[in-house]
Amino acid sequence: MIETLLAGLDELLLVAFGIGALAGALLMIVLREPMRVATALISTMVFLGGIYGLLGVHFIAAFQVLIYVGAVMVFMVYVIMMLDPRDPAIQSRFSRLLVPAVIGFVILVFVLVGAAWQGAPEAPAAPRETFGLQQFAAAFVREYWLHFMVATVLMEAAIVAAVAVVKLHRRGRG
Amino acid sequence: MADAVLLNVVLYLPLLGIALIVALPEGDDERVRSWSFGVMLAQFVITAMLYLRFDPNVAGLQAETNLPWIADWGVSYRIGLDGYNVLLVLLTAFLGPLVVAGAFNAIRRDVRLFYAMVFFIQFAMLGTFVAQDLLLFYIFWETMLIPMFLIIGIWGGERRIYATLKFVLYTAFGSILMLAALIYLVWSHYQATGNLSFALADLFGARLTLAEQGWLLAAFALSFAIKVPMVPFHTWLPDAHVEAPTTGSVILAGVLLKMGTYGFIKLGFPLFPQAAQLAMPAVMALAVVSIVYGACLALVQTDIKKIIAYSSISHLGYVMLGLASLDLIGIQGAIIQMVSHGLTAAGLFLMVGMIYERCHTRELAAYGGLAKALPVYSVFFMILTLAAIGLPTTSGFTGEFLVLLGAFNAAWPQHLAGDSVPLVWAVIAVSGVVLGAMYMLWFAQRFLYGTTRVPHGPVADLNRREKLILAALLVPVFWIGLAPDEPMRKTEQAALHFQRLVAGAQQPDALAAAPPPLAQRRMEAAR
Amino acid sequence: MDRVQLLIGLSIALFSIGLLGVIVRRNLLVMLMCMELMLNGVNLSLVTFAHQMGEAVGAVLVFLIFVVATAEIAVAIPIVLLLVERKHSLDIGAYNDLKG
Amino acid sequence: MGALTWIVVLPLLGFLINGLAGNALGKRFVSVVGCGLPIASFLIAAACVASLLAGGSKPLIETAFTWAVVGGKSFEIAFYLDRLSAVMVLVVTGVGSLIHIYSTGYMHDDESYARFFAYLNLFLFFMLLLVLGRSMLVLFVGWEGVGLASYLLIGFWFEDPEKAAAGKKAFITNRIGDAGFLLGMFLVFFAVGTLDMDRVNAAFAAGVPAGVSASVIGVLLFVGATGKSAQIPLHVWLPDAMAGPTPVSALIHAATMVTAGVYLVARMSGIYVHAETASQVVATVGVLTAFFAATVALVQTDIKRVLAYSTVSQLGFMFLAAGVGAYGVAIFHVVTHAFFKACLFLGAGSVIHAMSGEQDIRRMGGLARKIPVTFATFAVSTAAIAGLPPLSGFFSKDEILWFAYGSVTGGSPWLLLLASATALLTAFYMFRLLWLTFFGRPRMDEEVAHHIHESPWSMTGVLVVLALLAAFGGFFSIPQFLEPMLPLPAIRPQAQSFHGPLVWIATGLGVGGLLLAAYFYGNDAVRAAALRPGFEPVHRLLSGKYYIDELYDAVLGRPLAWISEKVFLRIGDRLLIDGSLNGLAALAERSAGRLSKMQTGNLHLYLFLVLAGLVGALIWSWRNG
Amino acid sequence: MNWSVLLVAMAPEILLLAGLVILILIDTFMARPRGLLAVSVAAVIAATVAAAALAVIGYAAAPFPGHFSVDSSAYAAKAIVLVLALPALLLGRDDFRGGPFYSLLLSSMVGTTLILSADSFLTLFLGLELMSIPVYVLVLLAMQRVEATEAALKYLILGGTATAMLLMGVSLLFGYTGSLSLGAFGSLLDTGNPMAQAAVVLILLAFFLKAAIVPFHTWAPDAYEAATVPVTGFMSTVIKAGVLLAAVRLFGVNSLSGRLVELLAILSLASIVWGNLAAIRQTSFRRMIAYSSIAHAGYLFYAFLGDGEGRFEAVAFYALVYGLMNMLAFASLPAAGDDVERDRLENLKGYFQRAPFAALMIAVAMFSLAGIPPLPGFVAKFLIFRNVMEAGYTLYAVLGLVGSYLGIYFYLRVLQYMFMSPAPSGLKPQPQAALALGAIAVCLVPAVILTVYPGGLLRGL
Repeated sequence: MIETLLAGLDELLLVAFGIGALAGALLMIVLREPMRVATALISTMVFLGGIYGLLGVHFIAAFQVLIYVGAVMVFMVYVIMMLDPRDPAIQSRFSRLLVPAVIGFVILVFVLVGAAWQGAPEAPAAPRETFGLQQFAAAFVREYWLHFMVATVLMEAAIVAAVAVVKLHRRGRG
Repeated sequence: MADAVLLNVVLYLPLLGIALIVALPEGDDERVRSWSFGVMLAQFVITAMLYLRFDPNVAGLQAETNLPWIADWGVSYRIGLDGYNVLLVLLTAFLGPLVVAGAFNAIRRDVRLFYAMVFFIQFAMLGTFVAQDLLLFYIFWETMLIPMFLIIGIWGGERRIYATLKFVLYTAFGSILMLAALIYLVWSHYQATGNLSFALADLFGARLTLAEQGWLLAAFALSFAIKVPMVPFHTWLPDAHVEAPTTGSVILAGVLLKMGTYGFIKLGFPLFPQAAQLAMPAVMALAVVSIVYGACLALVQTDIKKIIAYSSISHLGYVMLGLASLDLIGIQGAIIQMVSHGLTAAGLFLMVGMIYERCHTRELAAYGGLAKALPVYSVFFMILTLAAIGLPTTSGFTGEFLVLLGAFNAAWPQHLAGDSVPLVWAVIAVSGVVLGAMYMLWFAQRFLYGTTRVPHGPVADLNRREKLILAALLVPVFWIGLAPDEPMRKTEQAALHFQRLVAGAQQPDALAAAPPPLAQRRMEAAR
Repeated sequence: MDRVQLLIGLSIALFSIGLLGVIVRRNLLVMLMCMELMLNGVNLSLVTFAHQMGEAVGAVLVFLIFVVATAEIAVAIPIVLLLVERKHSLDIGAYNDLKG
Repeated sequence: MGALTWIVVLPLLGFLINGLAGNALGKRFVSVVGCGLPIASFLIAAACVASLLAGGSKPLIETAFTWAVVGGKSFEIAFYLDRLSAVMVLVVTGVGSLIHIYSTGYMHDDESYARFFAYLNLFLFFMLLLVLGRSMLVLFVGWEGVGLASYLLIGFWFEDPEKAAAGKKAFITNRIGDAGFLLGMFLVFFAVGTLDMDRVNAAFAAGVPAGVSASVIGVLLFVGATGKSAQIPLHVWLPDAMAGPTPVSALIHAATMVTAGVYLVARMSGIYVHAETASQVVATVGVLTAFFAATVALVQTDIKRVLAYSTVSQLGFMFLAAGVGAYGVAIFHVVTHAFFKACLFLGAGSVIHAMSGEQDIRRMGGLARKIPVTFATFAVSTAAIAGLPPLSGFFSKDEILWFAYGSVTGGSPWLLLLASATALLTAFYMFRLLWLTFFGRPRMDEEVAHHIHESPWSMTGVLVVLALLAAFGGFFSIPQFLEPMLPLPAIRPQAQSFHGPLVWIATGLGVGGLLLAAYFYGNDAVRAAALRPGFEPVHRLLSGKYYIDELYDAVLGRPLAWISEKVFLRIGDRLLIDGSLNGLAALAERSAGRLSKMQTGNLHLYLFLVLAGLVGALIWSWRNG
Repeated sequence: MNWSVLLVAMAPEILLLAGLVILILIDTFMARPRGLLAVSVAAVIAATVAAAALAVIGYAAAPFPGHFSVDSSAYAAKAIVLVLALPALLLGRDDFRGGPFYSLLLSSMVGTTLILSADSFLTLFLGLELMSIPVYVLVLLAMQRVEATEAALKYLILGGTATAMLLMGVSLLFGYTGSLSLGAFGSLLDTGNPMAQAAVVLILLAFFLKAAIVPFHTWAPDAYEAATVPVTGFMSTVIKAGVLLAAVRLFGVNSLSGRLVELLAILSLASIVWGNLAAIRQTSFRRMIAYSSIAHAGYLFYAFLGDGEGRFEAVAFYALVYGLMNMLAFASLPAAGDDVERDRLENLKGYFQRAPFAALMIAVAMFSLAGIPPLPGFVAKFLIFRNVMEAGYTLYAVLGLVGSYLGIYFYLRVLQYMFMSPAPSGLKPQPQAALALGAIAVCLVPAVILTVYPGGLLRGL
């Protein structure tokens, strides 16, 4: 009884989070101020994190919140504040391609969703036991440490790149 | 064996020549000229030896080299002499030294590059003639574009850019389709026989449906017809000739145009005999149209080079007529006519170049009475003109006579059988003889006779170098005119081979067993 | 109409919205954020599938996507700064010197 | 190398020597070579003929070399001497040599003396090829070769565009004929498989081969003949050909080359005997040409043109004879005509020489006393051509008239009628020429008159020899000589009795012409002048040569030029072909511009293209699920 | 996990990484960084040699089963991209004084080599990113002109979009098959299932975008023009080759069918025509090359119509030849003058008078790119269309050839400028720098060998 209720609640939350995420995304399109857009994005991300949590992959949820919201978006927000978002140069929010783009967007959603729903294989009777952090970490060191390594190289490259660009700033200034 | 080595030597001497003149110090043009001449001369001597050693009674290849080249696709480096190419190789090697010598005065800019390009095109042309592998042939065939593009484009006249682009784009278009066709041919041959090979010997008699043959022949024929050129694919020729430097015109008229007809006789028709048979009436018609059309246009030109250019179109029409007749005499005549035109047209262009060096104009109206001012020049010019209009005892006569005789010989029985169209064409072609006389004599009269008009005159008559060049050129003209027997022996086997392949092939009800065309397989694959 | 389908639909929607945003928004920073949104959409579907069939690998990919996304932003932001420094505008419409 | 070959080759040597080294060698040497070699070949020819006759007239055959072998069919360069070619070769070398000698005097002061002799020898070489060739191929080589030689000699003084043009006209007109000849030759080759004329005749003697008709061949060959022998409709070149030096006119355009057509027909008689229609065509064309040319000759005022038209007319006679099957007679007339016409031309040359270049007979007159030898010889030849007995012309012409009427193969009264009329006209205009030139009051101006002088012996001597031949040439009865190989046709029964009267008619015609001319042109041609106004239109028509040149120009020349220029060049090449190509090029250019405009540099557009591509691709791939 | 196997199998990557590490160390610890060029060149050469050697001996191993495996063809592919990277390195010094250039280039190379032996989308995705991200920066790094930044941003955003598309596709694929191995992709090619279709299409289009196929080509002209010569060279040769070879690996030996074929053929054809036409009007050399590279991408993807076996051979050979020729042209360009000036086509007028050798080299490159025999470009093109024809798509082959015909004109135009037009006044003859000559040699020697005896390499592939 209570379980079913909880299960129902579970579903309900999922839907709610989904709607929240969607709303946030849509807001991103319509809001003018970059800062507000950023907030919308953050909310979307948080909602997604919530969904991940509901799905039981808690550590992904954690990463979502930590890395995205914690790192990326903070960085973004910082930049936005730094760059004086009220940019006089931007007369209007939208590009001239608004209408065709929206049409294309609608079709795209239609087609992709249609494809995904139609073509989705019968959900296999896979054990719903969701893997937790430790299996994940184990898998990482066992199987995926190549990617781990590459990821570090990539980070390194990114840092080098970013630094190089920043240096260019100095050159530009000085 | 020794011959094979010699043939390779002949083929690669030009590259050696390039290496030599590149090695020479900057600005030492005199040495560049003399060395180039030397190399060309050596090449001619060796080729002559090969020619003499060529055994007219052997049907197949001689002096053959056959090495795997791109083994995975059955492409082999296969070259050799046969009746088809032996005369043309000789012609090419013979014109080489004359071309080089002819340019001594004319070319003053970028001399080293110029002679390098001359060598390069010599290499490509010889390669095209001796190649016995389809892909090898195609590679050499296309390679000719590069040096010609530069020769016309760099040392040409006012509108050289336009002319050279026109030349390259025209020819390249034909070759593109030819490439598609040859891939298809080889692949379907592989499908049918399981033998992946580009060797011509294997591809003769590849089993194709008539439809396939038709398409492939069309593709090949287009590129060859453009090179010949046959009306209506000819408009690049006058521009190219007019704008090209003398050397360019000489190479173009002397050898390059033969590529087209050679392609027809060596590949185009023999590879697709059944289709060729059905196409022959059309070919004949086009050939005769070219004869008349070219002649008529030559009649109304005011630019000396254009007159000769259009006359080339007319003369090569005879070659095609001879081939289309499928009569042994006609085929032999066609081969002889190729060589003959190579000699006379080359000579005429050389002479135009000589007068141009002196008078700096190609306007016919500007000239007159040269016979008085430049007697020696006029004599040579007259002889070449007469050779061009096929006066007996000159090579032109041998070619035209045999071609017409062959065409008529082939046409008359059809006429008796009730189909008089070929006869009509043959008769019109014979009347082309008159047109030829008309424009050439009209030209000679305006040019040599009448009151003397020499722009920038008075000018010196031919110097020793020029006299020697022309004299050398006249030797084969009269040789072929007076005693064509010897050269014709060498080509007879090839002519027979051609006739057997094309005329001998029976129509395709015998081909029922041929594999389904690739087009169908594509449909299935798409389905 | 089970949750998986819903979530996939959602993820596709997010992805498409992101794409739409990149196309229609003029503000550079907003465009960047929209790219992030696309990646989030992808993540959602990956996680969903991974959860559905209990395959860890999907999650691994998600993790890697985090990394890459971060890296891209890390590279993108300085470039944007550089641009703004030259033209004092965040409007992408202002940046069309290269054409033809 | 056999004797026959030598006959042919010697003149060629002359050509080479004089042509290559002539100017260096000096006039004397040139003359020696130029005349010596022809004379030598004349002597050899005479010897050969002698041996021919000694050998029971079994033809001599000499193969020089094989020209080509194609598929077992071999083309050989061989020489062939039988009675027919014997006659021709003697005439050619004989008269040829005489004219060479004459030329040493006539061309003495020309600066390109050596070139002249070189050309003459070249002509002789080709002419001998023509008459001695065994194969039609060799004959054709000679055929075209003489055409070349005449082209070069007509245009000998090429600075004058008129003359150069005349040469060109001659060559091209001949080429038209040659095209026909070629076709005929091809047909023969197809029928018989060889071009050796003796074989061909033999084959046809056995009956016409399958697949061909003798008449077609005959007509085609005759087309060639009309070109070479200036018959209607290809006669137009001969009068203009008078632009050449006079000895050339004598040698090429009177004595030898122009008769090649007749020789061809006679040589191919084996075919013509099977060719009813063709023979009729030959006869008809011949007689018409004869009459037409004679009428034109009536009003010409240029001494050489009168002779030229008379040549055309006489050639017409020859073809008439050949057409009715009397080939021997035709050849007979060839020979006699060679004598008197050569003499006439050379005489005319001598006159022109004396008149320092003047050719218009209206400015002559009274020369008889000033240049007696020339006058005498000229008079004799005139009488000969007019057919006054017992001069050579009388015999040949009489025979022609006789067979034109009597031959079973195509002889008919109207042929006789036209022929006789022509004969009358011939006599008339020839004597008119004689009178205007040699009698009456001198009409030339003073210093010309002052310069008039008899020609050197080298010329007059030749004139005398030729005059003698013209006088007595009729006594070699060529027809009988040729009988064994060219039998004369039988006589229609109803004509049998007519031979006697015809002789008188013929004589009468000649005398009548003489008297008429004397009447009208005697005493300074006052009567002719009086007659003139009445005949004004006719006169204009005749002196306009029936405006045939103008006709050809309007019907053939200008249309050809127009089509080539306007249709082929403007529309065909420039508009259609190049136009479409340039159009395509322009199209490529324009689309290139469009495409690079699409690259606006706007990132939004780029991204939108991505979206569009994505959607498009998805839908596309989804269409078939 | 067997370490020796790992060391041998990943030798190229490891060598590159080693070079990378050394570079970074130098960069960080030396006040005046020196020897960067030497180190990076050494690393690349070592990696090349290693890859080539391993390819020749036909070494094969799977150090990370299901994620990373190597065999001779993989090594051959790596050798090809590494060889192409060499000239770019050599040319780089004048434009990029200092460190980041080399380290970024090397890290990009690591990514490139990775994707060439990826077995799972994880590796592929990481490799692609590692390949691309440094290049975004390389585009603007030289800072020769203002627009470079703009170009970099465009490239980055479109690249990011491509990544997103790829990932979307991958996730759908994951959802359909439950695995992330490349093999899974191959198995999806001919299922009619819409989801699978969508996945395939998304992934394919991502590759199209990276390889600049119409209509996803738009970034290429801008990026190529704005970037300096070495980077343009790198993008147009190494990156393109990497992407294409990775695509070959992705498609494996499965032959395409149905809609996919048409999609591929149509888009490739479109880019052939579009690229060749749009190149006609260009006034900037690099922009022209960009369009030509779009066309060449079209040819390269054409090869995928062919049956699986010939595909790798064709693409590898073509990519190598095309890359060599592009690099040859870039290396022979006039060196002096500011970037914009250098880039103008007009600047090549009368180039033969100023620098005959360089002009001839460019001529060789142009003729080869135009696919005119005897230069290797022809053999490459022949190989591709032969495959298409053999698969039975005669019509497509003919259309493609005709499209390639359109390209001849603008290549000839370059020659016309160099040889047939008078030099603009005020341009002095300038000898090529030693490094440039080195780069030329690196391109020329293999090119000559391929011209004389293409059979050799083809047997190897």
